[in-house]
Amino acid sequence: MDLIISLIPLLPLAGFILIGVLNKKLPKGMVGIISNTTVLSSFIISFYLFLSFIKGADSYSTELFPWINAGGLHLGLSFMVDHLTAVMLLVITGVGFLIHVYSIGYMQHDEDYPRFMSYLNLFVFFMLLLVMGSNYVVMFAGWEGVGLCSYLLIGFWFKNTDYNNAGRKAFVMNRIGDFGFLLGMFLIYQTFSSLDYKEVFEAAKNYPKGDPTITAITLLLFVGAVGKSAQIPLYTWLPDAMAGPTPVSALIHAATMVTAGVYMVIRSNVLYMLSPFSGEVVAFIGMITALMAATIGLKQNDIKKVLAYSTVSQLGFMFVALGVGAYTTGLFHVVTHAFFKALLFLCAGSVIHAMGGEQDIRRMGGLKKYLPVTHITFLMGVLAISGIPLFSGFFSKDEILAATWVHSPLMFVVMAFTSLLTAVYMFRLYWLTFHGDFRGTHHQQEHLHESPSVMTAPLMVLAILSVIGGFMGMPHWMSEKLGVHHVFNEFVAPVIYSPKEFILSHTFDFSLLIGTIVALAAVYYFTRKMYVADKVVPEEDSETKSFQKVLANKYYVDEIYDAVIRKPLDAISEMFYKIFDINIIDGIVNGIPKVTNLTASAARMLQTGRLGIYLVVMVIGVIYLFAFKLLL
Amino acid sequence: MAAINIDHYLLLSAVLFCIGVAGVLFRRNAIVIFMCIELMLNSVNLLLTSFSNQHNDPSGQIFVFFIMAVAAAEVAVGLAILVMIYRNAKSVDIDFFNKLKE
Amino acid sequence: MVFLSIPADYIPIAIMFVVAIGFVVTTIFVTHLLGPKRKSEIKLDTFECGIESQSNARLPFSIKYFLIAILFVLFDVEVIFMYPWAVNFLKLGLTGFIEMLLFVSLLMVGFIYIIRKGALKWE
Amino acid sequence: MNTIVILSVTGIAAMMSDVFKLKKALFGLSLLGLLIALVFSVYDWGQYATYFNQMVLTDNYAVVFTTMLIGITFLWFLMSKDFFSSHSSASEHYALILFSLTGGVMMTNFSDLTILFLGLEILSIALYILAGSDKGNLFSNEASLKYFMIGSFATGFLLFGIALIYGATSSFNLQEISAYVQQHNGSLPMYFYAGILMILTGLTFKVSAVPFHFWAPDVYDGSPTLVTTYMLSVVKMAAFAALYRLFIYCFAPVYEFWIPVFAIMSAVTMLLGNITAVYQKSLKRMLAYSSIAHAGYMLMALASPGGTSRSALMFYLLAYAISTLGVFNVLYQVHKVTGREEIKSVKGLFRKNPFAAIMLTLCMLSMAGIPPVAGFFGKYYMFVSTLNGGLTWLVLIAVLSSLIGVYFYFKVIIAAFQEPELENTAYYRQPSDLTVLYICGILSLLLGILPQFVAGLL
Repeated sequence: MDLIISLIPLLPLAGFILIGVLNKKLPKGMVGIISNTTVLSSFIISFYLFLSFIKGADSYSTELFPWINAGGLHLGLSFMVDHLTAVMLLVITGVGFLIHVYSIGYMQHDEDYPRFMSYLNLFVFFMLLLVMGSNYVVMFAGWEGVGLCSYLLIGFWFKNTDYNNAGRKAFVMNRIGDFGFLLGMFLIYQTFSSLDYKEVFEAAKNYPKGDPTITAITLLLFVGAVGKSAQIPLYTWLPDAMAGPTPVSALIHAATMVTAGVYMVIRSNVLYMLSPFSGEVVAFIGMITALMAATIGLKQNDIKKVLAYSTVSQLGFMFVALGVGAYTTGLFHVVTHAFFKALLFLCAGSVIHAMGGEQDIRRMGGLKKYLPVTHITFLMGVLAISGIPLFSGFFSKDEILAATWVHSPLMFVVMAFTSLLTAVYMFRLYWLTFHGDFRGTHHQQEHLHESPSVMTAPLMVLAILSVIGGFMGMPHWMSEKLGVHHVFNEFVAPVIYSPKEFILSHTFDFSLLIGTIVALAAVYYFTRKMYVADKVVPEEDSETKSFQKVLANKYYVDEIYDAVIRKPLDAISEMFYKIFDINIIDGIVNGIPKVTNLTASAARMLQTGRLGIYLVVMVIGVIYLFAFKLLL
Repeated sequence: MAAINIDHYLLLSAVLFCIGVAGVLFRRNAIVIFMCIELMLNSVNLLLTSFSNQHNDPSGQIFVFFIMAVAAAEVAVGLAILVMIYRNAKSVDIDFFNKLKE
Repeated sequence: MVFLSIPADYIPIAIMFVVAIGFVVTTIFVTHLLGPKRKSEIKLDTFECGIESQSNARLPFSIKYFLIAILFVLFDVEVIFMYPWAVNFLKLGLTGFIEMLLFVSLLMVGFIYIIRKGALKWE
Repeated sequence: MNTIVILSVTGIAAMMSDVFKLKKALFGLSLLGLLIALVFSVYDWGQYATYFNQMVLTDNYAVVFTTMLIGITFLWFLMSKDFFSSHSSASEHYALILFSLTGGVMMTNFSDLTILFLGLEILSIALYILAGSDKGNLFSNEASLKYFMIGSFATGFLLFGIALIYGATSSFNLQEISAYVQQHNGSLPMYFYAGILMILTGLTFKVSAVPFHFWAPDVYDGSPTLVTTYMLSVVKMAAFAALYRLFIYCFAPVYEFWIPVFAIMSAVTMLLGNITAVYQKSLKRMLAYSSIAHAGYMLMALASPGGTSRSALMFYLLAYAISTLGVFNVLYQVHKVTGREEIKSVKGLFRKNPFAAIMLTLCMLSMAGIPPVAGFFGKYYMFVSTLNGGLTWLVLIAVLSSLIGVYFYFKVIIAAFQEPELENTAYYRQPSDLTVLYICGILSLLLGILPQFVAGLL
């Protein structure tokens, strides 16, 4: 049994090698079969493990071989599966598999189809390595691996230089994060003289709460998480990462890469528990990110960009949960988010597919009748992410809000507002894309078609999951009524060190529920009114006047809505996007190489190519050497 | 007259060595530089012989033989390189050669 | 070990210097004294003969000289390794002899290489 | 010792093969000689023997490094078959390479300063010639002149240092010296320490550590590509083996004296090397600078001697040499076809030969030190042993500078995956031209997956 778990990552790896080596010699069908079966079989194994956990298994671990043996540090390339890992495995392999299936349809006609599938497999492999490692070094290997893969996949269409740059940007940003992670690792090693989870956490439990070393470690690790999970200030690579093919975006955003940071924090929850300060930092960064990304999402007109910013925002939610200590809740949101975000991206993909590569929602509209399946499934996704009661998103978000309320009401207000914004921009996206009348070219209109079943099937599966997925973690009042417990929390509880309880008065829960329903209803009504009834189309970047046209036939309420909510939000959104996002962050990122270049040109001044100078400098060096020793 | 002990030899060879170094630094003609390097080596030879005399231990002088042999080999190679360069560049001024830089 | 220096140690050197200088000086003087003095027109004329010099005395000489010089240096220097061997010839005995033979044969190989490469051919 | 003899005999045979009109046999003969030498050196494993009245010492340290040197040279030969056979004086070049290898082996086996000196000179003098082996090319001439001048200059320092050490301890033998130092520690004359510094100068020049690195970029850039490859892989390895052996076996008792020197040197070296490499357009020159940076990382082993630094150094050198061979194999083929050596001239490699591109990526990742490739563990071991040495600040600098490194190593990877600029680029005439690249890529990966098997040796 313990050995079987090593199959989970190795199968996709085998798939990668097979496809990667044979590359174009394989028939396309074969490629699809190999890549899919490998992931599917690791999903089956993971599911089997999952069942055994439900039956009450504790944890499996296996060591393939001793890996590192240096300075009293003994680490093996060893895997470990506990409850936390089991959940992640299901998400990665499950959603990953669906995305693989989808990719068959989506990438079929790309000349580099085999390369793409092999990369996908590799990506899955590294992600599995990341979550299955039983020590930080293995995790780091996977960590770097997904970074590399994302770079390869974002820059997949390497003919386009912008894509390459986007890929490089992603990589550089991740490296900045990895730097923190690496330092954190070294600090852990120096403190606990081990990097193995078990040993580290056991040793950590003897430390006092708020121990400065632990705080330093957790903060450094969090820097890594910020890079990988696209939080402020290292998040801009994620929207740029839209350059890659849509399935990749789905994979990066839903199943694999960005959840790595969240996973890492949950994995190290023992350490974070010990350092309340780091917790505060995590929560704060998460909150700011969630709010800012949501506001930016309001103004994006690229279907994928909107989803990208919503991902950033949702990740912010997760980190808020982790920050306030609701680790299981955070993980819960990871799972539900994986469902509906994958769904949304794949739907977007099928829309783009139908529109012949068009991504601007201002050119879409009224796709409802052309893409019935996509429409329905997309709607499910929207409902789920906006937290409509009884849809999966509702449960996880509800929990997060509850947790924040317990932690600090102020934070609760911000997060509640943010989740409202989520609903706003998601509905805006939905209406603009699927309702109203078609705004694209005739040429596009003629070619509109529903995607093949190989693409729609995964959509349906994901749609169902996004609808019912939430019931594994029902809020207290509901579970009491039905006599079912919070299955999810109970399942994950073993890996959490002294889990906190976030039980609220039922009245609060209900009021929250009612509030949600009312607010969402309002959002639904206004957005619908605006984008469908009044056919408001976001103004072209060039023309500014059209905004007044919008105001022309408005009800009184609409004007209030405009004045009070929409205009300020637009302003903020604009500001964040224009100033913060573009100038500052990108400035910093592009600045780093510039600085290095300058230093380099300074350094090479010495390299005059004149032998005489070299000899002189050499002797000066010797003199300095002697002087240095004499002075000491 | 004062006793001449090992320190004098040490000083002498050190001075010789420094003269060699100075020559290497301040001359531009490759052949002259080369001679200065030989001077450095010879100062080392002097030092070794005096030390071996001090220690009553012949190995120092044997080492000198090795240095001489190696120096001869270096001379051969060095002159060969210089001839090759003179053929191509018609110059043995070391500052003439600064094509490789940055 | 300290090198004591008593003036007496330097007496031989001093004497040598004296002798050398004395010899030079005396020879110069003596020639002047002994030589007969006859003065005549022809003798006092500036003496001219030979052909006008053609060009700069620094002719680029053949690379062959240079090559041979280098080779000479190499083989010449190798001989120094024979001194310590010669000094303890008896003490080193047969093994020493064989080792030296090995050494020389290696030099020999180098020599054969040179000849076969035609480094010593003059044309 | 057998290894040394066999190698030199092979060298002489290679040299004579031309005059006896056996040029055909040259290549096979050299490979055969290398293989035999390899066998003998491995055969010495686990023994502790001294030869030439305690002048040569064969222990596991020596065996491991000797084997690595010969193995790398073997790969190098495979990679540079056509280069020398096309050349008029092929046999001389083979002979010189073999001689310099002999010198390198002596530098790993020495237990007497005489042998160190002789090995260093045998290694260097052969290389002075090889650097200029492209006679007509002014760059090659310049490289050889610079290398020769600075090399012999540094030799002067080394010798003066040796003389001073001899004067202080009245011996050239490592064991005797260290014993003497142990005894009279504290009462040693001033010029003993001066001697250490002089020797340090002479040897750190060879490993191109700042501030004695200036020759390196020019020489590496100017020399024929394959000679550069040899210098970067084999020569660096030998030099470091000698440096480490000398200071750990001989000057260990006074380590407080020289550790700070190495620590500072290593920090400056890695920073300067990496930063300057960013600027370079030419792939060859970029690699030259990166080699300086790597020398900085390797110097960490001397900054934190003892413990696991030995195996760390060994592993790092191996990983570095392998990836270097791989990258230079590509560079050499590209140069042969396009005549250019810029980073952008590897563009389209993926189009032409995806497998090669992936292997190149592996080698580059190994250089950049990204898991799961060998280079990562080289750095990792190095960092851990340095941490145990208590030099946290040095590790911090190292991690930072390796971040800079990633930036320019990825320039190459990106180029390899981009579209070719010139359409006629055929980056390899026959597939066998990139064999070494494949071997190196796979080796780096294997070392990355199973580092323990190699790192456990020392």
